[in-house]
Amino acid sequence: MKLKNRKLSEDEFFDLRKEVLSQWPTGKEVNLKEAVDYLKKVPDEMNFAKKLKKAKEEGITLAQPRAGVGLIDKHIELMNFLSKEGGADLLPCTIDSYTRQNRYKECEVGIEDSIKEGRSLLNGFPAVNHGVKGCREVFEGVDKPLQARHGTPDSRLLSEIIHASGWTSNEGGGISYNIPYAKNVSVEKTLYDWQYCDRLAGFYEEQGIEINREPFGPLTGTLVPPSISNAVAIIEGLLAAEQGVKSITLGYGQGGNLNQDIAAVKALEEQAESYLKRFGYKDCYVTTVFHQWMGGFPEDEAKAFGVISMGSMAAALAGATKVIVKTPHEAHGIPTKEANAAGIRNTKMTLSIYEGQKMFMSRELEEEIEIIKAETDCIINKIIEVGKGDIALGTVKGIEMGIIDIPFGPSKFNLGQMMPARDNQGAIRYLLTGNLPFTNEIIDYNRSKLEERGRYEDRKVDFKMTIDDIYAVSRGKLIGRK
Amino acid sequence: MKLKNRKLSEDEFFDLRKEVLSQWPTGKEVNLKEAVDYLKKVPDEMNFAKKLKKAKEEGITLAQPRAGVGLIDKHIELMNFLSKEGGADLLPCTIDSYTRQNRYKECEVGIEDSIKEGRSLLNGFPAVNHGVKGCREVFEGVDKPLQARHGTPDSRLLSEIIHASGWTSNEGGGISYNIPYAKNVSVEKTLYDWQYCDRLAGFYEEQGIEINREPFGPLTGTLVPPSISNAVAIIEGLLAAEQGVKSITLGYGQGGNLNQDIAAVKALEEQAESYLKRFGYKDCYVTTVFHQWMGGFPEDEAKAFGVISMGSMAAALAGATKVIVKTPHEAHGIPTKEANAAGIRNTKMTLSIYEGQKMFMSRELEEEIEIIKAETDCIINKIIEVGKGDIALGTVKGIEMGIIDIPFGPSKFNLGQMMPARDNQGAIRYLLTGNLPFTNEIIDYNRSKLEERGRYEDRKVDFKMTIDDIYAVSRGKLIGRK
Amino acid sequence: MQDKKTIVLGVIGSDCHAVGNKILDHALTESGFNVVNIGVMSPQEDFINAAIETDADVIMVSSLYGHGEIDCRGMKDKCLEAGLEDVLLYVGGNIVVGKQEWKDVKYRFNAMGFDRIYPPGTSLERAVEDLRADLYKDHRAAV
Amino acid sequence: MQDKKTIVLGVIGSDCHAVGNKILDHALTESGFNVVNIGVMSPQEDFINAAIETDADVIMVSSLYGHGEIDCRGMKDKCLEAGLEDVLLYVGGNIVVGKQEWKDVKYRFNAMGFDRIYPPGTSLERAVEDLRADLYKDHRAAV
Ligand code: B12
Ligand code: B12
Repeated sequence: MKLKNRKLSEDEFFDLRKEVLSQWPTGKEVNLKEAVDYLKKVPDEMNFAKKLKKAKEEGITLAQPRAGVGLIDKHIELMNFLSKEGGADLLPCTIDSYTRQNRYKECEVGIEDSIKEGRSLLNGFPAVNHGVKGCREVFEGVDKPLQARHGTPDSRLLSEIIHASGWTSNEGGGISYNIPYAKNVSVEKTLYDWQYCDRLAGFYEEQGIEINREPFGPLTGTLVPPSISNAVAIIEGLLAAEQGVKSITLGYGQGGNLNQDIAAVKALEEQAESYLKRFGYKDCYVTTVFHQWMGGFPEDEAKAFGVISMGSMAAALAGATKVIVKTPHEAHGIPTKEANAAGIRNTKMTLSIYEGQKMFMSRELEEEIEIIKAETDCIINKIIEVGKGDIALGTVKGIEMGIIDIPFGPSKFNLGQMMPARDNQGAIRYLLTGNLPFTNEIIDYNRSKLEERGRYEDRKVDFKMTIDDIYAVSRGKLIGRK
Repeated sequence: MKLKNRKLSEDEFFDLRKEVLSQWPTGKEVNLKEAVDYLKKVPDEMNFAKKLKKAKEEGITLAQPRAGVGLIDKHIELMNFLSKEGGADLLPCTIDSYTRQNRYKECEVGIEDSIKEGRSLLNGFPAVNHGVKGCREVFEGVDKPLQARHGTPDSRLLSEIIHASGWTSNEGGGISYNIPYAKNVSVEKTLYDWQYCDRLAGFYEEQGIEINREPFGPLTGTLVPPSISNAVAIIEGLLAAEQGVKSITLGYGQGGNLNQDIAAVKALEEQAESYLKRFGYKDCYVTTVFHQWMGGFPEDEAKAFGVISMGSMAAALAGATKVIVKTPHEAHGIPTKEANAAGIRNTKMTLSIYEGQKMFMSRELEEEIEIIKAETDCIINKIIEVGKGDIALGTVKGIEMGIIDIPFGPSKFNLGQMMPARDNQGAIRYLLTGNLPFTNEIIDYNRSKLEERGRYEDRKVDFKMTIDDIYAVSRGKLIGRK
Repeated sequence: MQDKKTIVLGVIGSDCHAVGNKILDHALTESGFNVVNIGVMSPQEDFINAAIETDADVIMVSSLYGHGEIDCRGMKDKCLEAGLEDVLLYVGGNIVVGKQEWKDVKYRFNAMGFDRIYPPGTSLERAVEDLRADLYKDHRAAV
Repeated sequence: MQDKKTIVLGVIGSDCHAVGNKILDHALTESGFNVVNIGVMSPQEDFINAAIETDADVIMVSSLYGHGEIDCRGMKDKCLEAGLEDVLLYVGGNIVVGKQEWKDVKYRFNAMGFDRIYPPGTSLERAVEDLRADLYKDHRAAV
């Protein structure tokens, strides 16, 4: 493995491919030629990339839930329920945690036990074990485009199987599916493995089949400052583009301050376009995804609905192409299909009220966009610098150095010296910048915003603030006031 | 009865009072002197006017439900449930429909039947029948300020009883509790009767007791253009101020277009202040109330929660002093106390997320404020003109002439020639202006906004649009597209 | 062409909800019925008098505000007394207080002599269909 | 002053939820306990080895992601085998798949040998109180 940010040659790709497909017996089911033929027959309205493009052109925001259970028939039932009773516009297949760790043997046990006990013991759909046959059964049993949503550091085999099965979108990326989801996996390794997944999508693109790729925007979902997640999203977008990916959906997890949330989505879209152009990727189509609140949820369902609607509104007003939907069961556990559908209906109601309504430009919005862009530029430029122009190498080094530092990231490769907190309006700011390559101006700006809150609450600006902020939403507030 | 917009003299007031108190036996229970003593002992946090003032100063939005049942103990239980389980900041006593028609005998039957059947057969709390004794029992049994909310054309006796019982706020007004709520009651009569209610509040003010008065903002709750409801609110505010009312809460019912909703609240507050000043009422304290969507609701509770949150968010961003809360049962019937509390919790969650966040000024917001103000000025100035400077007389004449014309108002005194519809962004515009005294510019502006939608949908701009718009929200959309 | 059937339309009791009434009027008229709209806040007597005067085929009662159950009591008897045994009695809106089991509600109003009882959220198409089915034996369109 | 008690803290199985773990670490340390945090994605063995090495008084298992029931099976037996019969076993987080009846969940984990089982949304104060009650007979503060 020699990581470098350049498109894998066909030889390299097909070499790696042999090994990948042998990781589990179902790998044998993947026949690229046959898959291309299969995908060519997928109608436009079942293609994820095309549906996103259409939505963006029409200026509407689509709703997509998260959901997945262990068995094929149950999963199909679940998907159709969410489509019909919920009104989902796009469907997910949330993959179980064993598959995410490539522990397919344990999946096998989980599948068997689920059959025996008549309830899903797996927290998602084990797509690799079900293979192309099973995954096509799902695809052919539903009426909306499908995407795999997981959190898998090495999802090469998974990607092979899902795309060959007509699932035209794959979530993840070498940073976003590592730092928040893994402990011991090196960044070099995940970047390399995700190059493969991107190359696979790029390969299909070369055959005229549009495959959508979506870096996981919210990261740890916990007080992530927009410039951190935007920088990661843009970097992963650039890495994907290098491998030939054309349909790129960049994500952002709601922070809670409306002005900041809208600024973040606007900054993300604009900067992504401009970086793609700067690096010469000309025909990429960028869409955006807004994640409803990704941190700890309130237990009360009425309050949870408030948090859900609030996310839908922000998504609509920001003009995001799609929104990922939470459910009233979020604080408790994996939702029933009814709770999941209720979350979608709530979301769709809010989205359709705000259909066609956008947040208008104000001085404050402009300012927030500027600060997010400035911070993001600092990060990305430094990553390029330490990578000596290679953004993949720069990322490996940059994470080590703390140029990218993800709050509460479980990975041992994450520096963990950055600490966020909310300012007096609830916007997420940098409490400690750790090794983030910010200018003094930016550091002072963040500090002064937090000092303002400190004065208002008559408290010290310290880690206690962060902790209080982490709990706040689940306790019915945005800001963890003293 | 000779209506005139001038403060009732003490003689006139006490003359009328004799007759008022004799309308039902409980009238005898009201002793103004004793009531003043009672009210002087009401602690600040139980005074409606003071709590509103404090909220406005702190920049927060309070949540108030609607609720009322027939029997005293059940009503106290309900109030405490909404305060404790819902987190209501202010409490209501929604008055039943017989009391609203001064049909106290039927109330008596309703109370007896409710006792017999063990469930409330009345759709609200019959405060007059329960008298000062019963109403004080309620007041002393709850922990938040109380307001009567009703829809009573002649609420003079009701007002006497509730204020003497420690309820420090009264909703209603001579236009807003007539046109949407009555069929045959003359405007002259209701204006006159509401002068009495205002004079009563003014009397208490003279004794150093702050009583809050709130004209009913949303009127018929159905596609009311902001300038209509703002004009009515401001006029009722001026009429109240003349009678000595100092704490005035002006209301607006959510339309659904965020920009228009926020503009409406801002225009309302600013114009009210400036009209009050213009007419020499100097020490009034104006607060605002935002009503969550007042039209037909979706039946699905998940969707209803979406509509509810959307209203809370607009209220918070508009900086309204309080928001009136709907419930997930709205489309079905009077809510259970659990559903009501759930509506409040949902609202409070959304409000606290947006606490301290306001909508920033944009060119579009400025423009919308300007158009609402211009329309409102046309109406109010014409009312003053036809009243030859007397705004009470002008109102009577103005309604007759259609200078004020409330869509779908059941009153036979309402002209009913104005017709509203939504524009392409969902803002409520004038489809037919009837006899509204608008400039050609305003008429053209409204027309062009609707023509834009007509072109977009390729349809005629006509009453079919209005009908489709009326159903839209209950069907999960804001705009009733073709 | 069949002859136009006449419907007396109104909102019963002290109920001021006017929007549905105005739309029903509009829609039924558009569907070819002769609509006699007595409007909101109408006592039972006004429905019955209007039905007699106009030789109506159907009385459509709306009740939204929750007192419907009280307001509709005895209406069928009054119709019978007035010789309106052939006039159909429809009721719809939010006819009881609160969100109740629909089966029970329907049962209670059936027992009170109503021919058709509609839950909240009933579409106009549904009402028009039922009217046609009830009024024209061959179920053909009204006009 | 009583001696500091030692707690082994970690998130079991393939579970990557790190936020609660970091906060528990911080809060328990602040409350005067000696915290040995083995972090996320920890197999049963890591908990047990850490407990042996540090002579721990309590093992606090977190499970958030839904596979807690599978991941915790047999843990008590392994503790006994390792001679940790006196070490208390706590578990908390979102320990089962979905929103289930808490009574049943508690019963199942009790049967698996856990001493204290916490539902979603448990406050840190509650956990600290229980620790003090279980570890110090006189229920006094830990420091
Ligand atoms: C943030 C989050 C994430 C982040 C985690 C980032 C990170 N690395 O930490 C991301 C987005 C990566 C994520 C991923 C996943 N998540 Co997640 N996640 C959440 C969420 C929203 C908040 C968790 C959190 O940080 N809360 C804040 C902290 C402070 O609270 P806490 O974690 O609950 O811990 C406190 C208490 O539980 C208690 N406690 C915890 N353990 C113990 C132990 C003892 C002994 C005691 C006394 C107390 C105690 O004290 C802690 C501190 O106060 C929850 C739902 C929720 N709670 O709202 C879902 C949730 C935990 N996740 C869930 C799932 C399923 C997943 C995924 C498997 C799949 C998916 N749907 O994407 C993956 C996990 C992959 C994996 N291998 O683990 C489910 C679990 C379902 C279930 N149990 O039925 C939840 C409940 C959401 C849901 N309803 O579906 N998740
Ligand atoms: C707008 C509204 C108001 C406006 C009415 C303005 C006006 N003058 O028209 C205002 C704000 C003034 C108002 C006042 C009150 N309202 Co109101 N109001 C509503 C609301 C939100 C919408 C009603 C509406 O216009 N819908 C749109 C129209 C098109 O639909 P519709 O009225 O349902 O009519 C359609 C169908 O029902 C059907 N239909 C109706 N009748 C019939 C008959 C037949 C035979 C058929 C086939 C079909 C049919 O066809 C109609 C056209 O499509 C409803 C709740 C809801 N539905 O969301 C509450 C609601 C009807 N109101 C209610 C109440 C209690 C009141 C008040 C008593 C007290 C209060 N809480 O303020 C007062 C009434 C005072 C009085 N004396 O009547 C309750 C009734 C409770 C119950 N039944 O248990 C409701 C259900 C709200 C609630 N959940 O509490 N209200």
